Amino acid sequence: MENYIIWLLPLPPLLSFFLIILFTNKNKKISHSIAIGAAGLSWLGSMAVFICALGVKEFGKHVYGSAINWLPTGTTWFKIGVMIDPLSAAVVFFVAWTVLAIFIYSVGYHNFGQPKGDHDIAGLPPHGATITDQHGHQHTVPSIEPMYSRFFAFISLFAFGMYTLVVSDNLLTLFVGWEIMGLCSYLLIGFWFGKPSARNAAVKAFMTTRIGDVFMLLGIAFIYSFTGSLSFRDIFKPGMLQALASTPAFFGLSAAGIIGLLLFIGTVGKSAQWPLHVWLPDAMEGPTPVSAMIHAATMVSAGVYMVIRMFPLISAGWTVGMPLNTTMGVIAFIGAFTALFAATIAVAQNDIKRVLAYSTISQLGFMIAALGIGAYVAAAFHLVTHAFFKALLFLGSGSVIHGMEHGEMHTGDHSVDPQDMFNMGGLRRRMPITFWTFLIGGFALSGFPILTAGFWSKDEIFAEAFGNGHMVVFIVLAVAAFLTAFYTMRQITLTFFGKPRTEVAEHASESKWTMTLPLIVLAVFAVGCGWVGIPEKFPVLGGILPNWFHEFVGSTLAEVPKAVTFSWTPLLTSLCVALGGLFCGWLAYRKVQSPVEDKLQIPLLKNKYYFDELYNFLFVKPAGWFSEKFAYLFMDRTVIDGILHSVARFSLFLGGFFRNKIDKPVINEFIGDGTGNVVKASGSRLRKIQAGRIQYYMVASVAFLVIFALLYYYLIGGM
Amino acid sequence: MTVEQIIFIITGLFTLGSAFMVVTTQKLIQAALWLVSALFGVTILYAILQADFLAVVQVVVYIGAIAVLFIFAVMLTRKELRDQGSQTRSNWWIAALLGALVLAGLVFLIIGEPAFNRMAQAIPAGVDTLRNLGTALVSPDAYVMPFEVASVLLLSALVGAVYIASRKGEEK
Amino acid sequence: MSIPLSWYLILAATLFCIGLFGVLSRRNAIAILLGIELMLNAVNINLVAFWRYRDPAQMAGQVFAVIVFAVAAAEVAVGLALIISVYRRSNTIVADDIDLMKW
Amino acid sequence: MPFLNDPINFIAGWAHRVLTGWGLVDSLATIIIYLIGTTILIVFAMFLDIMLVWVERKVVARFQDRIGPNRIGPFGLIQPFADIIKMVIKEDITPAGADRIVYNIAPVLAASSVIILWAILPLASSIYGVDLNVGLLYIVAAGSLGSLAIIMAGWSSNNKYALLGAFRMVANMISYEIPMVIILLVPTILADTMSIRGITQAQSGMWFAILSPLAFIIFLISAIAELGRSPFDLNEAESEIVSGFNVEYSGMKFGWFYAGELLHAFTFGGFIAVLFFGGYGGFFGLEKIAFFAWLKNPFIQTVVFMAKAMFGYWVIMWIKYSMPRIRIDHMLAFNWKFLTPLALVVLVNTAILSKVLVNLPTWGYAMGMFSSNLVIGFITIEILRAYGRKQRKVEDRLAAQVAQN
Repeated sequence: MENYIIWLLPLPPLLSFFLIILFTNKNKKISHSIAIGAAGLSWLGSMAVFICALGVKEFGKHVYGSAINWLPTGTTWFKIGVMIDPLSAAVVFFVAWTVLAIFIYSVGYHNFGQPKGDHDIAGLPPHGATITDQHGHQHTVPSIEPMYSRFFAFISLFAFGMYTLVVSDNLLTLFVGWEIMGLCSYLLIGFWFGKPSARNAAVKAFMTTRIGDVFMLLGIAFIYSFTGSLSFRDIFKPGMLQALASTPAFFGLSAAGIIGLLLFIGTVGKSAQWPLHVWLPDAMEGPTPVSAMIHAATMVSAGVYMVIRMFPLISAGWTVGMPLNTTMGVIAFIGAFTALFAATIAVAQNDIKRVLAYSTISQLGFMIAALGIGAYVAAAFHLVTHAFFKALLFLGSGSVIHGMEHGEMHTGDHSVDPQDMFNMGGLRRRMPITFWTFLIGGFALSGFPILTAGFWSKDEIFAEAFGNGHMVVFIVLAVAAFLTAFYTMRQITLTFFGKPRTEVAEHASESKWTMTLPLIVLAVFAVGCGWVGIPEKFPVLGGILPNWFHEFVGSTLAEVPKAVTFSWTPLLTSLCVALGGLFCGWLAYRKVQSPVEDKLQIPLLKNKYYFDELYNFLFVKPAGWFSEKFAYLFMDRTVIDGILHSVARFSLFLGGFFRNKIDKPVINEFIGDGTGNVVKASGSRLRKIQAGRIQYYMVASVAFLVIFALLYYYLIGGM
Repeated sequence: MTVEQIIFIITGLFTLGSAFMVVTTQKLIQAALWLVSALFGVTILYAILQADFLAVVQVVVYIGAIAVLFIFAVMLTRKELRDQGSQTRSNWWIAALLGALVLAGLVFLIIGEPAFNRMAQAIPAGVDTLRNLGTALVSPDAYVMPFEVASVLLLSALVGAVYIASRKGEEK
Repeated sequence: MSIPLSWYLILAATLFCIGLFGVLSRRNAIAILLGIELMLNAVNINLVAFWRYRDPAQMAGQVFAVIVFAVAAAEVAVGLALIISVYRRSNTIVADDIDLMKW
Repeated sequence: MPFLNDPINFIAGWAHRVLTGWGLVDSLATIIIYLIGTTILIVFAMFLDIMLVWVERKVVARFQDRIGPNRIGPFGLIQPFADIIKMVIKEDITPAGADRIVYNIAPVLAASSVIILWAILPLASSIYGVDLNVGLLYIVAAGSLGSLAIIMAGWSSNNKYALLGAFRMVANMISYEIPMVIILLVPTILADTMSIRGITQAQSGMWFAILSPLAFIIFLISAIAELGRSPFDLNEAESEIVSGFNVEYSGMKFGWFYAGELLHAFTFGGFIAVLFFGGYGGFFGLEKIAFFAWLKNPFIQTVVFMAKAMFGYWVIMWIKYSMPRIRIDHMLAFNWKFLTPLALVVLVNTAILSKVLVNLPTWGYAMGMFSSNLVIGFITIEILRAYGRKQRKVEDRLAAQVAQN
């Protein structure tokens, strides 16, 4: 039964998408009921599958799944199907929770239940509505999003894409889900398409991820041409992997290496790794639930999920302890570099969401790096915990922004940027629930020891990197982790501690329950989900709870990886960087009142190492020049237009010739008019016969009858 | 010349004379009534031919229904009851010529065929022609198909006549 | 029993030709239908006469006569309905004046 | 005694012998005897007709609580002859603009369309004009001649009331011919013949009125409509169209119409007797007992037939003098929406049951037929009641609306 329930997991969001788009888009309440109901159904199915999977012994060897024949390819069939193995079970678990939480959160975020805005137009964020209370006072209150139903339709489709991707048992449907998410990210980042920045961000996200997707498609094509199948189960057969690993391809890499590299470029795009990281910070232009959706629950997780999924291929021919092969080396390098690189940028950002965006890039770099050094389970573990606490942080930041906007409404001061952390401060009193949950999320991100989930997953990465001797990666990641704790504490300090720095922050207020409830739920997971993966050798705590996650997810691989030997060095490092970072962050920013006092507002970091400008100079400008000068002016206007014009002139001449010399005299006058005239003349003479008088006809027919009878009798009958 | 022949000749002359009046009389109502008289002559011919059923049906259908319908139609299609002008076309002589030609040809053919000089045999005793006719009309071996088709034809004629003659749709 | 078949046939032929003359010479559409009725009756006389003079046990002649009755009734019903309809529209039943279909 | 047992053939045989003795050829003698027989039959019918004038006037007087003719002759029996004299000596008017020939033929045709019915009416087992095997259709054919006569009268009078009366009459007759033809098939099925004598003989054991009372009632109604008598006397309708088709006729020409109508009514009484009450016979097998053998005597049978016919005639008169006239649209609706469907149902019922019950004894057959008719009648009445209730409700609502406004 579980084999078939899986098919149904992606279905409700899709149905919800079509229902809302086609039928209910006028009614906001029905629309969000449908969307949340669909997300709830998928959540229910996911939990059912997950719980069933928990009950199966050695689940990695007895996965759920079914497949159908889809496309005949010669004598065989191209099969598509669904599969839930331990890895996808873990992923589907966090996807279901975060998606449901984000859906519910969106109801509050888009001000459901508030009046329609005074000047709101579709395509721009709502500006607020003026109401008059019973005492006659005028208040400005938040107004409902004009494209409310459309938003729920899009995120439903987004959820459909993610579920499809997770339950796929082959690269093709995975890619389909992948691309649907690409489309949805475009639609949702550009949800407020009235803002030029949102438009540009949407295009940028779409174009940047496209680069990765093209390479990924190449990888898929390569793998299909090599193996004749896209099904994971076929590809990951030991014999097949062996063959892939031993077949040399280009650049001195094996086929497996090339394929792994190509697919990894897809991940680089999707999960915003250097050098394709530039779209993700800009994607903050979308509504905050979308940011949470993209950066926590679905899109970037999908990239990491895919590369984890393809780990057997990437690591084909490699075993623990061996030096990394080229592909893994590249992956480890990019992951570690991105982790550090993004963390440094995050330190200098003032926008509350941008800090989180760079932190996401950085954390994804952690996972990629972990995978690159072969720490399969650690990468998956960090993926899960990160999804929870990052979703929590984004939703929390959305709540903060919402609170700030509320303050703006109250004061009527619209010059204050509600996302700038230097305009905040002291919000812990105004927004206690948001503060506590945000604090939990931030500590989890920083890896606050013992309590939070982030500590355990990050610690595992450190342990793996140290235990397997990848010291460069270990050190880089440690620095990155320190920076992470630092900028997290900077953010929390600037936002919640101290005194309100603006009047707006003074009047900020706590959000509604639809927004805080998901925060609380996610906070629980941000704390609790780390405890399923405590290493067994860990002092004091180890062994109280079994290292369930390691065994469960590890069983996905043909050869269950051994837990790394316990060592104090990474643990102490982890403790130091986390606590140290937090402490430094608090110390440095508890007195800071304005950006001027911030010592870290270095232009290089502030401007993200000038990557946008670099890309602009390297790619956008030349492309613009090329299309303007070469394609338009030379190719199009001169060459192609010239050819076309001469063809047209020739045709004109030819047409004139035919018309004047052949068509007019011969066909028109002789054949056309001549036939007509002949017919007309004969008709006008013959029409007298048709008198319309019945008796003429009768007389004529009887007369002919008589004549023919006489003829017959005398000519034939008489013989 | 036997009595039967005399009766036949009288009936025939009566029929043909009435028919001639039908096509020549100037008053249409009288033409219709002459038609009744001609049809009555035909009825007598049926009786002489011992086709009792047809004789009676001739009266019921032709005189009782068709002739009455004609009279109705004549009355309904004029503004005053009197007829005006000639009822005959100017080139009636062509029609007369054609009719005479056809008649001459037919008579020539009939007289030239010796088989047509036969006399009727007495209907054998025990042959109930009425019962035979009834059986033939509804027997699947015989004429049930034409009979049913004819009844469908009558139904469609009924519907069609009602539709055509109804005033609906003409009211402005 | 003493009447030859040819008498009936000649009578029927004459009746038919009178009807034909009526159809071809009358101006009034109803009169044309009257002529048609005469022609149909002539046909019926032939049918019944052949039935009587060939084999009275074979009912084909009478059956066909019955069907001719039905056809005649249908024809008169529809024909007269058409004529009345035409009269309502164009106020005439002179066949030569009803020439909408000419040329 | 041959004369007493078969008077007609006895006299005919005697006359034939006389004529051939005079030297006439055989066939000519036969024709002369037929002509004489026809004349006698017509004279008998006309004499009866004259007496019917007296009967009619007496009965209507009694219905209207009067005495009726009583001055001339015993019980006023000579009164009709006085009427005839009056009519004959009246001025015979032909209106200006009338179609003279048609105008004069019409009354003759009207009377003769009735008289030809007597050709097939069997007065006794051996006294009848002709035994046609299509007798029942002959009744219908004669009826259509009657309608032709009325049209001729109405049209040729050059009078709009006359023409209106003729139109109404034709609508009436043509409509009611349909249930009549349908219901005439019921006796045909029951007797397995269309011959009037055959139908009479088939009823020697059981009257068809008992086997199919509904058929009898339908035939009675459509016969009255065919006669054009009240409540279906729309062709005359003195209060509306003066006197209908015969408004221009005077003197003996009117007399022919009048006589024709009376004789027509009596003739239909006779047909009711023949078709549904056993005609000259129908003693439920009584005549088979030796003691009642005298019932088979032709003179006795004639008396029995006349008595039954007179009863039918009396019923028709009863209805005529008790019922008001109904409107023409009601009359047509009654025919097309009620009588014709009912006649079809009765016909189908009879056709099926006569095959189903064929093996039962006479009393079982009769019981089955009778009870099936009762069931159909009950259902019909229930349907009518429901329809009436609905109609009354609609009318009440309309009345309420009118009252409100």
